Amino acid sequence: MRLRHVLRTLATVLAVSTYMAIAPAHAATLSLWTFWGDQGAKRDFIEHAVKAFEAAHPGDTVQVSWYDKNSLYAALKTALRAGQGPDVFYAEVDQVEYIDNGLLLDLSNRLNWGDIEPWAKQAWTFGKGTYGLPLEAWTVELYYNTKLLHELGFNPPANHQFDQKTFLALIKAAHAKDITPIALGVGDRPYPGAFLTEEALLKEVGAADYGKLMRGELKWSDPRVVKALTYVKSLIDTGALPKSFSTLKLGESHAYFYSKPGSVMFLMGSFYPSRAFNPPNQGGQPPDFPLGIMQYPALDNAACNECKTMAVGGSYVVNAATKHADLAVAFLNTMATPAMGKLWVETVMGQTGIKTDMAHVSGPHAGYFKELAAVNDDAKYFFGLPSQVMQGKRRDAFTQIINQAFPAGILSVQQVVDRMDAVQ
Amino acid sequence: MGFGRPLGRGLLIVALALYTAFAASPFVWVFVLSLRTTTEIYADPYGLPLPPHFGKFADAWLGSSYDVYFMNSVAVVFSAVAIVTVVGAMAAHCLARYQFRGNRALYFLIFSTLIFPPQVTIIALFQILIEYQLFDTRIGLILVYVSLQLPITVYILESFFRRVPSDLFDAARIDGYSEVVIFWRISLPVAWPAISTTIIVNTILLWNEFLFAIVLISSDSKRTLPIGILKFMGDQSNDVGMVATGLMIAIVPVVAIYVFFSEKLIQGMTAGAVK
Amino acid sequence: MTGGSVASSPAVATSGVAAGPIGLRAWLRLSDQPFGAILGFLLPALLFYLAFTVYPVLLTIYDSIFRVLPNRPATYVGLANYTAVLTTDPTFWQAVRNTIIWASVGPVTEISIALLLALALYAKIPGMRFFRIAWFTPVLMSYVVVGIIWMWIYNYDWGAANTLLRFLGLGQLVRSWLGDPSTALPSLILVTTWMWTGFNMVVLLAAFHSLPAEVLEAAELDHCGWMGKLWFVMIPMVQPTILNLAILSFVGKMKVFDLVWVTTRGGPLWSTETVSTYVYRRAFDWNTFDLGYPSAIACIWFVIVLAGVLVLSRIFRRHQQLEF
Amino acid sequence: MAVVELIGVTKTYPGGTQPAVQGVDLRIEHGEFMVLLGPSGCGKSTTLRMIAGLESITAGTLCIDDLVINRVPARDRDIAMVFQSYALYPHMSVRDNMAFGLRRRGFSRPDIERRVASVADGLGLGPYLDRRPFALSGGQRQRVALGRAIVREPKVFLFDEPLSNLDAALRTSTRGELARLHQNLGATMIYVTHDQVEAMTLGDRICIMSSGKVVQIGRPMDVYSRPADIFVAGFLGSPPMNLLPATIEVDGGSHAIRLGDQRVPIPATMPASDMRPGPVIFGIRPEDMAVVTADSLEAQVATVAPLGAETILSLALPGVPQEALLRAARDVALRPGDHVRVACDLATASFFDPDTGRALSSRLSVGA
Repeated sequence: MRLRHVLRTLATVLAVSTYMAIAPAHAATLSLWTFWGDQGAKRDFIEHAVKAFEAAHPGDTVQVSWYDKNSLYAALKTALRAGQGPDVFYAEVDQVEYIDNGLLLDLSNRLNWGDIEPWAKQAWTFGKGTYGLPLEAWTVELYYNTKLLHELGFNPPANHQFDQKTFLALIKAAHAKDITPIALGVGDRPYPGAFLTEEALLKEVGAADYGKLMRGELKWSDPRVVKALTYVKSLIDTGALPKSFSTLKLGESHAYFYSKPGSVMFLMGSFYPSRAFNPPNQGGQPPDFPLGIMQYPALDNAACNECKTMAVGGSYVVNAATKHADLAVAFLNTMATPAMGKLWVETVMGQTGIKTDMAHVSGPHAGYFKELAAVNDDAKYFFGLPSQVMQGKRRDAFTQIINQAFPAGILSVQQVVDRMDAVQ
Repeated sequence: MGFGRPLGRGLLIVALALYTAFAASPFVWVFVLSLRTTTEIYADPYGLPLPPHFGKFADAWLGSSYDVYFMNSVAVVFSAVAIVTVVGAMAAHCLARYQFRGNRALYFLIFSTLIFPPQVTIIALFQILIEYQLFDTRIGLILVYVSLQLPITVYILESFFRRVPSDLFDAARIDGYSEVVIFWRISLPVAWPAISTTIIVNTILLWNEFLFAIVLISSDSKRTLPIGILKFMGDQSNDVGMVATGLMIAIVPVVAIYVFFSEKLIQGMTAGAVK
Repeated sequence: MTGGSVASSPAVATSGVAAGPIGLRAWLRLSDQPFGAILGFLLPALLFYLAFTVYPVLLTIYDSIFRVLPNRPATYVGLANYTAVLTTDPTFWQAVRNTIIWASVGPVTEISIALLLALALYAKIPGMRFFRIAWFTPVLMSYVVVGIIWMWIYNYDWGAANTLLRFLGLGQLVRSWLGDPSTALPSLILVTTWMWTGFNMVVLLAAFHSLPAEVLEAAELDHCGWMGKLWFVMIPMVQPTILNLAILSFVGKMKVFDLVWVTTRGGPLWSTETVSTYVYRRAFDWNTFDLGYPSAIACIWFVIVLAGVLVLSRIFRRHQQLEF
Repeated sequence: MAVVELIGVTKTYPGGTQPAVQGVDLRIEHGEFMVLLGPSGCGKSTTLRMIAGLESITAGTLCIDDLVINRVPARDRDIAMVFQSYALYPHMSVRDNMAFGLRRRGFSRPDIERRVASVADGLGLGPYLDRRPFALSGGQRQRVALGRAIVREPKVFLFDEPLSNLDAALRTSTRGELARLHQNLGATMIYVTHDQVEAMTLGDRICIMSSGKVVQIGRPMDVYSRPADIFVAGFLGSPPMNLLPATIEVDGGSHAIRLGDQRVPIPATMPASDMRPGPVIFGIRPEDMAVVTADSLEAQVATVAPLGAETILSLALPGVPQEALLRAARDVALRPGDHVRVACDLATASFFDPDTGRALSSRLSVGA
């Protein structure tokens, strides 16, 4: 490419003439790019970890840049490609493209794995390498407003799980009273809309076949899949979800549930407290909000009604291009201790991939955490969200169809099956 | 004129008023929202700002690194506009003033870049800036902005320089000045009306630029205002009142420029389209 | 006399005027022109142009026949990216369809409304300056700001659009405007119309005002009524302006990115995906890092836009106009 | 101090087939006021711009004081030029306009001040020194342009139609000022115009150009009375010289001019012996014809155009395809259709070769 070289030379002349080299003079400043800036408890946790790290490594500092999630991903996608980016950053396990392209440091021999739950480690293991500190873990939960539920004349059974007929009746009753049954929105996230469908599919076909379905080894035209979809469709057609579902953002959907206009239930990850337990003037729930937790309804003749999704959420990884690999790993290890795990559970009010004694949680929201534990007492977990298991076009299709279009009521069961099988 | 009849005239005014409401009310609304708290807004989205919370502007400015984004925008936009003005004026002066083979071809080539879809260059620019270690630097963004606004600048200035009588340059040559000094001491001052127009237009367009800013800058500390607003939106999308305040802060400089230079700005933005 | 510059000996005085390589000078027909000055004036712009426009375009074409991933050399794939885009990528065609709809509907609505408004203003409505400023303002805002404002306007629960409909007793029309694939694209087109109509109107108004008064007076003498004057005199005379505006608007819509990215990110169900957002998504927001495939999309799109421009320049030539 | 000499100067524009200026030979003596006169497009402005250094010279030699300056850039030629459009710098005050050229030449600040002030006073521009050009009247702008040239005290002044943007009255008075200026400065001046009145009144010599070539160079009255060809004859004078097709007839020893159906005998006192018989173009200026009472050409009045100071008659001569113009007194009492008799002052008449248009050497004036 002669021309390319000529042009490149010309461009270099121009670029170099204006470029002033800014050498990385500071030898011991770790850069950290992370989400969670607007979630008080998690932010406090990270800042606590930073302080602990800085105390243990005098002279070294951590510079934290707080991003919102989409901006963070956009910034990382370009910065990492450019061979730049922060030393440590927030990632989730669905971002295998980082690993495929060698952008993450293999932590398998570096991190203090003894204090990490094996299933959480497994989530970050790809081939021979393990790449992330699975800090956050969460389950898909069905939160509800106990007061509203009572007013509608329903009470959850002892096992916290309605059967599918009662649940449909509940939806109908709420809808008849012009109360949105389930708050949910997909305005800025590619996964919450899919909760409604994926939990039904998981229960209906069981964890093993569910995994096959996600990996493209089981057809969506399977009768069990169609049966589950048909039930979900009946919920959707009854008006289970907000009219503004398609544009409702994650943060907005929280407020939709507990402040305005209010809904009976809220299908959300167990990271719910990270927003809801913020002070009310920062978008948190009212102090006296009657929060309850129940299980996603049991489907008739389903393979595994105790099955539910557990996912590794926000994790921290190390940039393969970092100049401070050891320091970066040391920072992760600062978080990978049972004490920090306990702090996480107590303050964030959610699960973690760090081994922690969950029985001794205390603090103002201890009651919430006890209820969460009780609901999940005999649960069987499927680890991973569909979007974490799927890749490429199938993931894009899943996001558009199962996360958006189907719950929005745009597609029939048959269309869903056809479209999903088309990309298998 | 045929609109003399009172009825027709009345209808016309009503129609115009309706359109004006359509055009202007979103801004009025956001302005009102920017002075109210989110709690007030949720209670009544269309209420009046009573009492107005002017303190929100300080909160938005200090609480969300808005000052950083704002100063980044100022630095990037002003540098880019300064460079593109000088470089563009030089090229326009040359294309308008000297006859040589390829003059028109070159002009048309630069001019035709106006219609290039940016996606044709964005990916490669990303790679190129990495190659030159200019990715995620304000200098890199400035250089890209200069090349982005070069065609429109050359276009507006060339048509102006073309109307400057060549006798003026000949007189300066006879007065003993070299071509460079003539450009500096005659062309630039004489073309000041057109140059100020391009400065205003380029400032507004770059102030609002989004695509290149989001691709070519990744560090939070180097981002410009449009990206900053978006971050605001992502982090605090519940806090409608605060987002509205953030929007107003972004709008104010543009509105200020508009208020001061409205005629010139309209001239500049409409340059070439009238004929 | 002050001239010390000319020596008294009968020598031939030479300096400056004709430096530069003779062959290039001759080719450029530069006999009278100072070569050095021309080069000096053009060089910075040319360097910018070559480095940040020509080189990127060529590099994009080059990339499009490779698979370009980080941390490894690009692998040559021939035309595979092109065949994939053209044959197995329905999203691309959806994006092309949306973009072309936008680029064809946008100019028509903007300019026809603008034409009506400009005519109204031409009839010397009181408060003209105020109207003009109010109508021009939207175009000054960034798409990010506009996008956020209109997301609120289209908000299902408390947005102005639904509130107005409920107020007017048209509750059955209330919907999630950006959430419904059938209304999302039209809703966004309305936003660009809102933004650009005022601009078009101001330009048209200027064009009307620059019409020679004699022509209108002549039309008056010919007993043309107001409507007659409008159809047979004014609109034909501003036709070049209308054409320029149409092209400007067309090209602007072919580039739309910010508005979509801020509001719908291309959803729901790809109903607002434009070529710009799709290229961006594939290049910078996709779960592969490949830059070859999006480069191929960009190249194909470049050809489509180029074809459109050639068609438009045909129209240009017919109208003896070479300005946009 | 400054002699400007053009030797075979030719200008061909790039891509042009026909030279814009072809082989101009012209020597302008020191202190001379030379007027380049011709219709638009004749190459006179191009010639001037070549002298100024604003256009390159394709072929030939341009000398000032015997130094070849073909390749000396304009800024080093020590020439001042007054443009038709004045070319005042719109962003500078009158003072700065005038001082601009001096600054480049390294004059001291007080020196510049002094020079500008003195020239401005001389031109009556003193009160306007701090104004911008747009705040001046046309005449004032013209003076600024003049002042800008004068203040430089150049070797050579060039004027490119400097008066054509002024109204008639101002033009006349400025013309007078220019003449005085030339007398006072005694500098070499080259003046381009298409206005023959300016050429006649201002020029020491006139150089008439047509189609890129010099047609005639000479003192104004010489050129007027002895045009070198029918172009000059038709260009100079208002109304211009009558150019009528005629035939020289020789009958025995006596010569006569046949004009249509009539003959004009050439008196024996006039030296016509070298005139050969055959077709010629007979040129006679309107003021050299007169309405008489007897014994001359018969004609019919076609139109009567009273101009105030005089009346121009347009006459149809029998058998002559075009009408002849006659400059008569203002009180002439004739109406269209009247038959008159006219006489020609043959001593002032010119004869041209009908094929080449060049003047025939023969003249009828006594003692020629």
